[in-house]
Amino acid sequence: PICPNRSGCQVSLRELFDRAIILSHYIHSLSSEIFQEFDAQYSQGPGFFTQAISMCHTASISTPAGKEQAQQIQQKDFVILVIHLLGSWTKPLSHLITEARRLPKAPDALIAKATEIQEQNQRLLEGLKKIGKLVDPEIIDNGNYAVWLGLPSLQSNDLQSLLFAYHNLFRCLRRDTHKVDNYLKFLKCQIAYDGSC
Amino acid sequence: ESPPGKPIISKCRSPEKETFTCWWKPGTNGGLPTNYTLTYYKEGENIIYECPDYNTSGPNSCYFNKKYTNLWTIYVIRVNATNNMGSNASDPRFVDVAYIVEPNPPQNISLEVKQPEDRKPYLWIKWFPPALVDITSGWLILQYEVRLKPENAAEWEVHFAGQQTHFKILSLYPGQKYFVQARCKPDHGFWSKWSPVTSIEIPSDINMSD
Amino acid sequence: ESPPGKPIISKCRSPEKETFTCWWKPGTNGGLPTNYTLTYYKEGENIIYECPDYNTSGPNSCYFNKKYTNLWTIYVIRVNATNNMGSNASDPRFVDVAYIVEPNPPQNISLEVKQPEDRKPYLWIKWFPPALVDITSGWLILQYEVRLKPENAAEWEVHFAGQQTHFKILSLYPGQKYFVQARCKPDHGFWSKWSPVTSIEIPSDINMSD
Repeated sequence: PICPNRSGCQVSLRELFDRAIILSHYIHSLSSEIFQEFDAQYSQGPGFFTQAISMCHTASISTPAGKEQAQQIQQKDFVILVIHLLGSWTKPLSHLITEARRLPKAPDALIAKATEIQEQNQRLLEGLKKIGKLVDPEIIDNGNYAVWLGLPSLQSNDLQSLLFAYHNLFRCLRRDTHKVDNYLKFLKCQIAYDGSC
Repeated sequence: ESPPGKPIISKCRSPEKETFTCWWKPGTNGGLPTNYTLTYYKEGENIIYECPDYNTSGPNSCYFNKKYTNLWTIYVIRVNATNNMGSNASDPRFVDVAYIVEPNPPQNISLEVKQPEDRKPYLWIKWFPPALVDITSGWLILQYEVRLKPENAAEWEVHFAGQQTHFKILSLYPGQKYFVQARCKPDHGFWSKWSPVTSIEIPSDINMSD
Repeated sequence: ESPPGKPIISKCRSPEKETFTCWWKPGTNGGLPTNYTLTYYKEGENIIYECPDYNTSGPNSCYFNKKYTNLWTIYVIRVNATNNMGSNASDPRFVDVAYIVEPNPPQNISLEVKQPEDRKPYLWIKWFPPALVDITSGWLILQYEVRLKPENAAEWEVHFAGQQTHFKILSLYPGQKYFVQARCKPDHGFWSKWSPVTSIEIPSDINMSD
């Protein structure tokens, strides 16, 4: 029997990264769409949501602000960081999917897209853990995710507070999925292409 | 009466990189009722699983739906034949879903002769990706080929269209009937079959010179 | 004489996801020498900073170099106009640096008609990424589009080239002069402007049919 790829019977690190990046790119595109669609559907005038900006629950995960900072981080720590960032969205997304039915104007398209993001996130998380094992066997996902305490705000009876909560959640989702996508594309070049794609 | 012959895993195919099916050819049955099971493990694990669905893809097959299809690992698959006299296992088959993609053909091919004022007429060919394939996520990127030939010609003229779902044919014979087909292929993987033939008659009065 | 008019922050842009610049349009100066300062604070902080560099990007601009650029935070930016009669501040501009990336156009486009023995001739287009952009680290990933049209044609024919820095055009009109341009876009961001036009004349004697 011939193994599909010559490097032995496993999917190569380069291929794992390529597949992960297809998913991370897609997840971020969906997250951007859901953020814009929510804004278009629920904003009540220009600047309505600017007062909604507040800290993301993942702010506790320190992430590199630019390329030079990214180049200072150990690859193993960077992979763990990405796993934690992505893993921190499992809980909020599943609650969002259940609670979003409360939103006015039948947000079925929104819920469908959030469900697709949740599914792809889980798929990507599985892949990142596989990548982690190949990068450094010591990398284990200890489930040390950022704590999310936003459920009560998704159940608020005050419409403005409810809309502000969802807006900020979608804004943070867009930002964090962009971070994951950006970091994976960077890590692929650093790890699987020896620093130069 | 004897133990069964060695089965052979003949083909594994994924139509859209989300699910896949493996088929096998039974060996001799040793003159006895013989039972077949497909078992597999995933590289990096040592749990042995059994085929989740022996029916969806027909006889002597195992279908792995989305839930059972893992994008990150290689499946090591065997088929085991067993009868009262003993059993016999196939050679292992190594499967990475990204490398066994053979899509269905493109669909809904449409043909039109366009006659722009400022340029020569051309045949405009358009088609759609195969059904049930998600190409928006970027997970499956399809490339296309079209081929055409005049009705009585022996040979096809083949054109690679990249990821586009349309193509422009410049050199045409007025009054001729043309047959057209399209097929597609993922970045890693196999060409689909050619789509059914579509045909068009080029008007005799079109002016092919400048 | 009167206080200055209200300035407007007209554009903020990052060319390579590492630095960014904001430009503003002054309001009326009230007939007096008017001074402009740009101040900002970052999401989740309440420290007010002043623009670190008013010069690098030319008049009425503020340049944030790598040290001052955080890709993942919102900058709330205002421009303040002040003269002896008073001052006037612009509306705040919320800048999410990750979403203002607009690269410069690709450079050094080269065109060549290739005539391989066994296949049809084609136009080979090649280009380089914009200057001063690091695309090897993976921090910024660019995708490209090329467009071309015969000299007198009204419409451009646009082709998506993905991350490649070359493209092959198959259907060509012999003897025709073609104009070609390229542009680029980060994976999540805005298209650059089109590059300057490059042109090529397709030899009249090339044989386009098989």
